[in-house]
Amino acid sequence: MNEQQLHDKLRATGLGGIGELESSARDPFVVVEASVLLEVMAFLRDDSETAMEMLHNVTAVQRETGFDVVYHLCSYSRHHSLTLKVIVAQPEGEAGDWEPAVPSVASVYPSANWHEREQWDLLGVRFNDHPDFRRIILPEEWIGHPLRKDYVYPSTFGEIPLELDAIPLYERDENDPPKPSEPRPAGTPLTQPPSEYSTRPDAGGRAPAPEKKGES
Amino acid sequence: METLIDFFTGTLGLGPTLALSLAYATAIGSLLGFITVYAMFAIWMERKVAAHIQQRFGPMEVGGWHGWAQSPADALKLMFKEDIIPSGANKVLFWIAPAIVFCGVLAGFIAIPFAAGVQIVDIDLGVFFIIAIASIEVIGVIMAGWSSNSKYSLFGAVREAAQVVSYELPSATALLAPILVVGSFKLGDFNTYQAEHGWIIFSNPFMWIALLVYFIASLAGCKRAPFDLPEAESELVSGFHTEYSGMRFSFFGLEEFVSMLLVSAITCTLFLGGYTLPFNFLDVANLAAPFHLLGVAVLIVKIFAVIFVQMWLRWTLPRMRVDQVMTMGYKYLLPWALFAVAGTAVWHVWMEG
Amino acid sequence: MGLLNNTLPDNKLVGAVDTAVGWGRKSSVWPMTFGIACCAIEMMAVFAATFDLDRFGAGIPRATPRQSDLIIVPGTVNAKMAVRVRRLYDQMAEPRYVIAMGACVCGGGPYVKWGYNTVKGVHKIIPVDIFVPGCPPRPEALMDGILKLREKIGREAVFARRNEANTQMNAKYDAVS
Amino acid sequence: MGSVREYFSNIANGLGSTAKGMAITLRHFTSEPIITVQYPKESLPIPPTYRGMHILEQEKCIDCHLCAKACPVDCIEIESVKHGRVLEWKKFSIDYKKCIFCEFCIPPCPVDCIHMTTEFALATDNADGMVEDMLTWTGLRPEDQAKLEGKASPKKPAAPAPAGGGEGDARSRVAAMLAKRKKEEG
Amino acid sequence: MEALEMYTVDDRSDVYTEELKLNLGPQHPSTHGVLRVELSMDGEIITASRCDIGYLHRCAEKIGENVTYLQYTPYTDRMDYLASMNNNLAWSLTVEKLLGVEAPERAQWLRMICAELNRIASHLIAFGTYGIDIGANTPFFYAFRERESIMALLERPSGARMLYNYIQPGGLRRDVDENWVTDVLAFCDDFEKRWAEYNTLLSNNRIFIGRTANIGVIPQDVVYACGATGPVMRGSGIKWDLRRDVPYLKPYEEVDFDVPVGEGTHGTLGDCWDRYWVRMREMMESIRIIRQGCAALPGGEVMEKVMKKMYKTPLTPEAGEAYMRCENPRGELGFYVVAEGGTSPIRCRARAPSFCNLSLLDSLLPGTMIADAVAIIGSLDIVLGEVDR
Repeated sequence: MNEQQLHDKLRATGLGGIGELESSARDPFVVVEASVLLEVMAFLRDDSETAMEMLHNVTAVQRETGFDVVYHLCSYSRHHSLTLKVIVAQPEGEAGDWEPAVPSVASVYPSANWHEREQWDLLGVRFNDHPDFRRIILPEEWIGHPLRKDYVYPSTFGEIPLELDAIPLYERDENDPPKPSEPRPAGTPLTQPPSEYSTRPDAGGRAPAPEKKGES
Repeated sequence: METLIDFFTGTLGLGPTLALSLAYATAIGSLLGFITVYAMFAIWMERKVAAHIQQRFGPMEVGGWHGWAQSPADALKLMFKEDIIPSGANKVLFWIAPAIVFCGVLAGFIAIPFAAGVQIVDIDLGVFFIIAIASIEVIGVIMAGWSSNSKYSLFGAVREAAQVVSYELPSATALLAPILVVGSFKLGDFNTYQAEHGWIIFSNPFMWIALLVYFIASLAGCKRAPFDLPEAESELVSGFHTEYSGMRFSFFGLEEFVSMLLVSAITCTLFLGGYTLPFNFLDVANLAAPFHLLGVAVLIVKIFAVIFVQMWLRWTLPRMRVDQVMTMGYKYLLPWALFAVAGTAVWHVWMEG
Repeated sequence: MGLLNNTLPDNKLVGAVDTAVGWGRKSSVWPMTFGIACCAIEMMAVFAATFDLDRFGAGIPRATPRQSDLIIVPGTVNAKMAVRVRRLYDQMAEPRYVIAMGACVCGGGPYVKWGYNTVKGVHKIIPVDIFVPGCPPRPEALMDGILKLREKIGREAVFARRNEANTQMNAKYDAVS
Repeated sequence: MGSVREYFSNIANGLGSTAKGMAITLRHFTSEPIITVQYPKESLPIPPTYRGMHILEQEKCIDCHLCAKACPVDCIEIESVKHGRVLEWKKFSIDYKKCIFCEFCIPPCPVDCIHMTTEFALATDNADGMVEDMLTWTGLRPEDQAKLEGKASPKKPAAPAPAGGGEGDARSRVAAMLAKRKKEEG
Repeated sequence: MEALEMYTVDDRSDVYTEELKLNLGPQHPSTHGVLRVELSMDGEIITASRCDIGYLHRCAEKIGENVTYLQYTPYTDRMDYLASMNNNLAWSLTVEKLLGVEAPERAQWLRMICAELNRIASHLIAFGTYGIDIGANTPFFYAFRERESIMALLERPSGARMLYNYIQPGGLRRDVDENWVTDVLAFCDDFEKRWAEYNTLLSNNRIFIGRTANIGVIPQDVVYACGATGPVMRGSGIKWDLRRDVPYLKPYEEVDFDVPVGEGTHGTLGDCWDRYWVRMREMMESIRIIRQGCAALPGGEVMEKVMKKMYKTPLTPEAGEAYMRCENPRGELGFYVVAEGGTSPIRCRARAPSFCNLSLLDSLLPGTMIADAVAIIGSLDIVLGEVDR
């Protein structure tokens, strides 16, 4: 079954909140409402015709207007696959550390458990009622979500220097021991300035504009 | 041993007690010297055998030809390593464990006859004395495992206790077969019997089963080849000697090779004709005084053949799991050992009868 | 130990002991089976048959830090792994040597610009004896590094690593572990 | 009965497979050739396309910084003063602490003056000893001064004095390789 | 008989036993890298296990957003560093799908041959280290002997021994030299003899079978539930291989090979031995593919002409996204790239097969012993560079 027939079957179920099939993209995808996501997933998995046995990949993408979470489903017995998208627009009010929330599909596809924990860990997308919701890759006490566009690179993690030209520990002299980085109070945005001799991307942690590097 | 005592009392004219103690001192001193030199050679041999099986060279650059000075270099380095006693460790047990392990195995060499007169004491219960003394080593290993306050070494020690204790049963039963044939426990009698009647291994077909069972049980006894569970390299990091470093660790390394020597010596003496050649070729047992030391050379050649088979097995077979080791010990080795002993008895009664 | 540390006069006898012990240590450097990333595969190739490290006596990789003299750090050390590397280094028995294998641990390597959680060079957390750059360095390059380390060990005095300067330097590291 | 048959088949299978395995290891022990390459004495043949240490043909270089821009880790630093067409070289260093030998700096060069040799032995013991300088001469050569003052430059062959580096270390080997490569082209 | 019952201790309520917390720590001979598994043990039996990964997290996806498309190829090498040719292939195909470009004919055939050679090298390491996990040290050295010849073969065209950066978007870095193909065929003939040797040494060894049969059994629904792919999926009897079912390279359609599947020869279907045996048979399938590939290798260009300029000015594909799945030795590696016109994508996600295969571990370990835990981790054949990215 190709994407179009899959989309018609989805529409046939009568569930609201299923958007148009975006067939112009290389991988046609269907935009789905966050509220109806679980039923759509359960239907796609249990229906004998679609038989989407495996959730191949869960990805969160940060765009200017907000986040969209992309689910790639694939069926091994029927040789077809489908992409679902949940778009979470960023309300104008919050800035900085706003965390989009999407229901977790770990109950339908257990493989989503680790994928969602990784998206939370790296991008800060919260998945509601997830069985075991904590960071998977970064250390527990890590501040911030690195893949955010406005992420500021930390200069130390606890005592460990993370900068290129940080002073090796054995060259530090006793009389001015390194100031332990005081823990950031919860809720305050991550704004500590990069230290002066860091070769980190310019202030604010924003990646340098591409034309500075590539264009000649 | 008697010749030494006569030498001290006769030529040097010392009192009997002084002569006795001097004789024992020289005998045990030479035994210790032989064992350390043997251990260094065996470690080098193991690395070369492993290397050539794996199509590489093994130690080459250290010392002259083919890296002969590799083991002395290891020993020298280990001597000057920092001796770490972990903070949470039980100091006394941690300190004494390697000594007990090494003494347990070393004591077994008292009863081994290297040549006609060359034996420290020909103990009446020779065979069972060696097996009993060699099991003291388990106490040392459990001490090491428990006292070094690390979970991996505790696992190693507990596995060691389960394995070695349960493998003494089949090894002792398997040794009953040659004892039946010779009729005495004294190791000296084994050599004299095999001088006249030829090697025990050829005396009856069941002896081959007894030899195989004893060989496998002895592998488990000295934690080698498929049974190296107590210091399983890939599971328990380094088993019971995880926390040992420097000279203490070298004792454990030495102990493994010395117990291999002890076990091979027993196999050769009981099954493969001690220091006698196959058809009593040169009648080595009762040669003239200086030449009877040829027996030592014969025994050492046989020992190194058995040790080569042990090394060869180590670099071929994977490791067994703890419960598989137990099932093999009780379900496979013990019944076959009993079968071999029964077979030998029936065979000899039927042959004499 | 204190007495022996710094009161040894430099004369023929002490010199001879230094060279003898130096030869012993040099010709039996036992590395640790410690693999982090791609350089660990090239380190395994050095132990394998084609580039046999056992020829220099360094062929028994010990699994525990207690019995190994040399820790080859092959692969990127990130913030979460740095504490473990530091603890491994502390657990090693004293005359211990470190080889930083690979560009990641020599000075950042491929993750030098955008790596937010990688330690740019393991010499920032443990004192390194020999740097072997390359991504990953050829097995021959690592053997070249090990040969240079052997020469360095051979020249060292017996108690060089136990004097005050070394212990103070290590004390400064306690902050991390 | 099944377990008794399985008991004996276990024994037969165990002994049989052990014997076959030991036969293989014995064959390797006795007859298989040893494949070790004894490194300091011999070395594996390295193909010419191997990505090792860089070489710079300084005369051709026009200081266009394209190779520095193409590097994903920015490990090439170039400093030179332009006097019209003549270049006064200050620094052309590659930081092998960062270089990942990905060969992206070779194709963009318009005059094709940077290449990768098969030199790999870069082990050193000081932390910033891994910044290798690729220049064979710094500042202005005599014929550059002559060109600057407009005089006809004397036609003596350029004798690039290899800067620094004893016999043993990587720089001198690279310089020797540069000379050999020039002989092949010339 | 009831006198006997008196002595057996039925209820262990008064017997005080304590759970032992064991750390199969980041530095452990058999965790295939820096994986930490927190085990709580009751004696030798594991009662609960929890994986702790992230010790080799190298910000691959953040770098993806800051580096141009061509410059990201060496970083894909370093994800699954045992099969870096397959990673390059997946990344190049994703970028080509994004740009709508097709690699030339000869490049596609050479890509298939190099990817299969790298698959054999990766399976050889899996075979060698699995032997060490179970305790047999010699197969590791024989496996590395073959791997050295493969690395020498792949070194000639690409220039590096392990992290090749050879397959780049649009084709290949450079063409292979003339007697490369004959050397590859010579390697294939020699490899078949060695392969038979491995089987007698390890695969059919009674102790090895005892250690791996009936251990770590993964039923098929758990495979789908946890998203395990590749040899782990085929070991449980699911006959699926992307190279045959969703051919992402044209040459895979013209080459005939079959997909080895676990049959439960020793013990139940889906145990460690089946996964190991699937990998061993896949090596022989790859040899068949390479032979047919070398026979049908067409001539011609190796790099797409329009893409040659990417070395000078970075590629700038127009806005869009692409998701491409390729069959890696460890499973299906998927790259999901979202581009918005710049020289580097705004999101570059790698779906790593080892990451999903490892999520199986927490459900497999409880109830086994440490020796089995080591065997199970070895049979999943995970690479931490890919798990943590």
